[in-house]
Amino acid sequence: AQQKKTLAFVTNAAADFWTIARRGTEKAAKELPDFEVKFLVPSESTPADQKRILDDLLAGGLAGVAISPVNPANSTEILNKVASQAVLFTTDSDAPQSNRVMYVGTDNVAAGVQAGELIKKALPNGGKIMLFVGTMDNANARERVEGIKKAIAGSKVEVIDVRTDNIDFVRAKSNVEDTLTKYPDIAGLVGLYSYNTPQIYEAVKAAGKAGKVKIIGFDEDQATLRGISDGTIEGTVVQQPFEFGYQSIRLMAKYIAGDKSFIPANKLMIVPTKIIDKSNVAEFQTMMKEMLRK
Amino acid sequence: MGKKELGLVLLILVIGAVTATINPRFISAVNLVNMANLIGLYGLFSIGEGLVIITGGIELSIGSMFALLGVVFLDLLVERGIPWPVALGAILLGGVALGAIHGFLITRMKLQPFVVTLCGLLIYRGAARYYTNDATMGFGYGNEGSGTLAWLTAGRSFGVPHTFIALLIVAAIMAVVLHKSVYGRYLYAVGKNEEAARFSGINADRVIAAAYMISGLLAGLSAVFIVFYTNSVSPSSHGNFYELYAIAAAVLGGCSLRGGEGSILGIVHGTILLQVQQNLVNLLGIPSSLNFAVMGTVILAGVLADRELQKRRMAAVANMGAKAARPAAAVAA
Amino acid sequence: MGKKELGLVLLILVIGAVTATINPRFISAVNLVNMANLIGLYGLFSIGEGLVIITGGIELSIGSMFALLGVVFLDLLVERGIPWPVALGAILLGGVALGAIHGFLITRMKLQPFVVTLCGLLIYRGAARYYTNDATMGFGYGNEGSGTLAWLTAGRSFGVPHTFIALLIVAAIMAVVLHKSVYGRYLYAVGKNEEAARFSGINADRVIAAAYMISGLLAGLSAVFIVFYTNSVSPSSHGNFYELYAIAAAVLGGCSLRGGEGSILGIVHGTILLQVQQNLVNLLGIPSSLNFAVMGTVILAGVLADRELQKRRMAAVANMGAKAARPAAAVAA
Amino acid sequence: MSESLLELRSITKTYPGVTALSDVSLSVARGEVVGLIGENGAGKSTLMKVLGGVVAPSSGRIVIDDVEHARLTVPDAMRAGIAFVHQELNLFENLDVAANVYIGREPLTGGPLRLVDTARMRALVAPLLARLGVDYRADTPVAALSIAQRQRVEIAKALSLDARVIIMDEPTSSLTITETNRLLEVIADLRAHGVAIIYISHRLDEIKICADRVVCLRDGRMVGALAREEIDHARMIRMMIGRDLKSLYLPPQRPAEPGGCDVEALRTIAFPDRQVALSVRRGEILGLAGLVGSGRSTLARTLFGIDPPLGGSITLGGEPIEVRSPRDAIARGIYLIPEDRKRSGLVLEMSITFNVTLPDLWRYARLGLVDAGAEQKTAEIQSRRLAVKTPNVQTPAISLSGGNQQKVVLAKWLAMRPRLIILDEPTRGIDVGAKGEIYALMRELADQGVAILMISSDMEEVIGVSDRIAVMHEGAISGFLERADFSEHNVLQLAIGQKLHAAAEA
Ligand SMILES: Nc1ncnc2c1ncn2[C@@H]1O[C@H](COP(=O)(O)OP(=O)(O)OP(=O)(O)O)[C@@H](O)[C@H]1O
Ligand SMILES: Nc1ncnc2c1ncn2[C@@H]1O[C@H](COP(=O)(O)OP(=O)(O)OP(=O)(O)O)[C@@H](O)[C@H]1O
Ligand SMILES: [Mg+2]
Ligand SMILES: [Mg+2]
Repeated sequence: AQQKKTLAFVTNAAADFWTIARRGTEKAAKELPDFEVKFLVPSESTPADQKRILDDLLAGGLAGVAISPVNPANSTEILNKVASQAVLFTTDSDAPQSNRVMYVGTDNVAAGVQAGELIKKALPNGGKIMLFVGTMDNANARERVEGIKKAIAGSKVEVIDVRTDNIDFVRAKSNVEDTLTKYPDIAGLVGLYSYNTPQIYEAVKAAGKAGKVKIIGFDEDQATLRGISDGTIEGTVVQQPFEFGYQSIRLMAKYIAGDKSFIPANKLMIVPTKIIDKSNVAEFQTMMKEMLRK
Repeated sequence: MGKKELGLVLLILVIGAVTATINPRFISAVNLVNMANLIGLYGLFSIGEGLVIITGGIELSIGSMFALLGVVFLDLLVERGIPWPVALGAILLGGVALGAIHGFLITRMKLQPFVVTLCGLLIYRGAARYYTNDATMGFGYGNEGSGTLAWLTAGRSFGVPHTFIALLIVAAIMAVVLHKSVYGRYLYAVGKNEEAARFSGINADRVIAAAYMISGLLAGLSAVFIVFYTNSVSPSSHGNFYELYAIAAAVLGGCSLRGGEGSILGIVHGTILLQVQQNLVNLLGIPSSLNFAVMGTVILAGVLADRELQKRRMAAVANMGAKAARPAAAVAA
Repeated sequence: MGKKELGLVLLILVIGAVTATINPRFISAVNLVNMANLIGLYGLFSIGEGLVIITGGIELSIGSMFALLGVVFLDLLVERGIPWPVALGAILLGGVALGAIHGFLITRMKLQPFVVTLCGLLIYRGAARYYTNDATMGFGYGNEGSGTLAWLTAGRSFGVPHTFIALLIVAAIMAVVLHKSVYGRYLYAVGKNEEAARFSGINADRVIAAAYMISGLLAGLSAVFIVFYTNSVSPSSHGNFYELYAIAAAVLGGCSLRGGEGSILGIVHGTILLQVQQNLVNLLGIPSSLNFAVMGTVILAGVLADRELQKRRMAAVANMGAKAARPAAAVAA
Repeated sequence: MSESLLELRSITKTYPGVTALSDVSLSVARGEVVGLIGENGAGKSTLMKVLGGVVAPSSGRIVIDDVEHARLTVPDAMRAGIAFVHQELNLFENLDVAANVYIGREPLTGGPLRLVDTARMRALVAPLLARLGVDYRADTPVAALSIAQRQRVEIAKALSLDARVIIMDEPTSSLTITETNRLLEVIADLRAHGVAIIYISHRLDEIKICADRVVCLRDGRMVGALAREEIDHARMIRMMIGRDLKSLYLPPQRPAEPGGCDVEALRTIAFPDRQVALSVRRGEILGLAGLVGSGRSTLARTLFGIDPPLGGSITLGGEPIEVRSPRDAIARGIYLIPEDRKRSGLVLEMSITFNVTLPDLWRYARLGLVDAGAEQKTAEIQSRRLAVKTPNVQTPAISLSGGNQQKVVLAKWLAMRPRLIILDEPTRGIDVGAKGEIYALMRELADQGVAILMISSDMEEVIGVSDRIAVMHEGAISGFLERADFSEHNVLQLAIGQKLHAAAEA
């Protein structure tokens, strides 16, 4: 077993999103019998914890790693250290300044723009909206906000503020409750992290405002999909984490084997985000169940 | 109601009045109901924490218990389709069992409560994360089976959230236990002077272990309430820092970490104060990033004010004493 | 080296040997250097925490201090382009100032250390988040100005990481302070029996406040080292729970939360044990979701083993005492 | 008499609800031993705390070397050459003897580093320990010492100060006669060197031996003074309690009967390979004497189920019993009044009522809920019966004086039905008046058929109160004495492990 080369996939936090990515790495692992594939989740979503994992991986002998850096802009040094000893991919969030071979993942600004379009469609006459997120210090949250603001620029939709909850679900829900209290005329609520949308959904239903307040979300939490089916939620922008996992591992193996032809000029392999709304939600649900089954 | 609780009530009323003046929606029915709901949620486990603090101990693993018991509960109910009364019973028992382990390690193995429950904090969270492979668990599509329980925990009667009603019931029971029963007296005695309690024939070990078990039971109960509030549990973050909220509520409510002091009414009021503070951050439009800072400031101000009050009271008593010693002096002064 | 430290060293060696057998890379130079680096990083602030624990107090705000001091440091250095010696000085001074505030509230306002530093935990983190508007701060491309400092903190000499060298220096100084100096003597005295210390003419307030200030100083120093380790600071998560690691290291190293006990050597060894454990989780391929659980178990096992050792030792002393009392009895027994 | 060294002028001290001192003046001259006496709670310790800088007076002046002070701090007092042996021990268990003696005044080395010169410190302490004749060394950890041994560390501390005035607040309360005599010699020696001593004790013999002058406090006021030639027992007692005291010994109303508590071959953790055999009969007071550290307290703790027995048997009323915890002991009617009342006897912050009913709370409870009225009634009855000096039974125990606290500990058990009561140093720190009341109570209980085991280091008490004396030496009983054979000499002989008849032959 020591002879096998090690490929690793390092996430930025513990989340369901990554469970789907794990399925992708598992699929790739089956196709690559010569490699040992590791899937690593930091105990805490911090650069320090990721750095420790990377150091330990290098110490343990490593052929390639795909990582979602918690803090891309400032992780150049450690990423370059890794890149000097192994194949380095970034996934989910990119670190363009680093010597990574390529990026496999979402364009979060584009995803934000998609959400912004959904908002504009749901609120043709404009109105006030509030955004909800775990923390604002992750790049993906900032980029999504940026995309949304870009899309709604010029329309009558106005972002009041962003409420953070530190990934405390209770707080996430009470933030929504308090927003509904404070702004009775609120027109739309947007959940930026996967769990935010279900909490919005529950709070809006409990307040008896289902349908009156438009909800737009990100990611594919089951409750989000349910909300879309019953019409309470307008739609959600989903990424394809399965592809992150599958493609990263597969392409790293390919790269190690000497094939570099698949790398695009801009070194970005954008896995497109999709809008799920009432029209395609049933189909998507079936697909998700399928994927998460084993 | 002691002087301490009275002070807290006044503080809550003043803050409430100020907030209501700035934003009248603070006292709108819907906001009060929301607050009552959260007060119920947090109050339940804060009472358990308070009991442990009165023994002179501390319970740091409550948040992690929520994660572990939460995922086990969802697993039982949703994945395994076990009837809700059984699942509920299992979780309550689980909470008691964890409390019993803490009690055992503290009283029999003579380990410090801080260390034992710190290990609990780490182990239970790790176990929850391993159990679910770090995936968030939720009701998925199978929430229907637990409709009754969902109503019991997240529903309302006459507009009052059931969490709040549960808190009132639990607080009433625990108030009698703590302030009127033999067990409560023992708890205070052990908290103040464990050795003297032993020399009076009190089985201090059992008294202490029972406090951790009651705290575990209430943590189990809260775990279920919280699951129905959030509808899902993400094992790596669910309940993070909740033990600190509980400790803060208990301390604001007059429990001393040295043991032997505190009351149920105080703990409940401490919880209310903290929840009012959280609510007003949102209602006054204070940035969420400042929430922690405001909370810390409120706690600090609360304990400082309490200290001042206490000093004044002691001075007043001393004055009375001095007067009593000179009965000839004018009483009108 | 006391018996306690010896036991810890043995434990570390045994764990190390087992890990090295399973995965020989454990003792590869690169892995040892990585570990030394982390041991240095965590050891620095654990020593400060240990001092506070010896006074019978506790410092819960270390992690939040890292966030606040970290963002201020980056702001000074990167945004405002202040020369690094000034920025470093400002951060160290800031740490001391925060420690002094804690000391003041604890000794003068007679608040409990747990409460004061819990408020610190909340307030400093809130302040850091507000200060940066929740944005992550980093060196970006402007790291050049601080090249010397980067080398001093994150570099190596003769292959040894400077963090580790810093720990050795600080540990040596603090060992002299704690075990040889008058101040150290007073620290133990105050930690064991504050009232008696006062009766002996020791200015207990000053001794305690100084411990918090030293802890603040070391936290400031660590904050800078950590910034250069991570190259960035996310105010909402940076340093979360680090105080718990520090407390765990100190407790594993023989500090009693009741005060008056502990040694620098013990704290350093406690840190080493924790870091070895973290390292082996990754090296042995234990799922990272279990990391916390393993850590909790190691701490628990450590304190339990320590208790057993202590019991044996006490029994041995009693035996010796009994023998000494009856010199005629056979000594060979 | 030489000019006065220091003077307290019109000192008043009030606590919330209590006037501990009112208008007390006292002056002390060089080389003089002042005996300070008074009932429990008279204000002796408070007065001395004012002088030692521990307590600030509410009004009054302290004059040292003709300088007036409104209050002193501890360092002030130290600088003025005042050393204080506190009534309550103030030692650091985590430090060794030398470090405790020199705490706050460590000899330094290393210049600006301010390092402790441990070697010199130990060398300085060794002769002090030799002077006191103790059986431990300068580097012994204090944690390993018994209460009596610790008390002498405190005295060594005072000696090390080279003080001009040494305050000794009940320095001998846990010492036996040998150690006490040693201390009295040291005091004589200090006086010869011009050191003034203020000596507080409830053991009037000691006062009589050492004091040049006696002053007496009652209820916080100075009520009188005796010159050297006037000092005698009767006068002192009259000054303290305002009346005469009858003899200590009250003869039993009826003869003792068997069926008390019999202990066979009991081995305790203090002396694992020595055996204790002894029996306390119903209706008798058995005094248990012995040197410090002879294992008496451990025996008491073992009988009460605190320390585990290592072997042997205990029989109560003819029935063999096993005592695994204090609960077992209490259920069978074995009660212990412990040696250290503040640590083990009372929950200090709780009221008198709560303390009195704590061991038997279920009796005042219905359905697990406490009947506040019933318990208060019991507490009132008990506190009246024992004449506890307190405004009411809601008063927290911490605000009572030592003697009154001890009465509350007694009240705890007297409200129940005892069969064997073990009193470990029952009158430690208790004034003569209260002592008499406690002895009377013990006799009353004995006459009701209770077996009483009284551990005491106070020779006067052991000989004066007991019906029979057992003497312990290194964890075993070295002999029994009947009333006819009671004498200090005989008790001491047994206590140091010699046989009586051998002594008689010599
Ligand atoms: N901190 C305090 N708070 C309130 N009252 C106190 C305090 N300290 C002492 N007192 C009261 O002051 C009075 C004098 O107490 P003090 O300890 O000086 O008596 P004492 O003569 O030393 O008695 P004993 O012989 O029992 O030691 C007592 O009534 C006591 O209850
Ligand atoms: N748990 C224990 N293990 C070992 N030795 C002990 C233990 N408890 C007490 N000892 C020792 O046994 C000896 C007897 O102590 P004990 O307190 O019973 O004596 P004592 O006659 O009551 O003396 P004192 O007058 O000091 O109270 C002491 O030297 C003490 O240090
Ligand atoms: Mg006294
Ligand atoms: Mg004794």
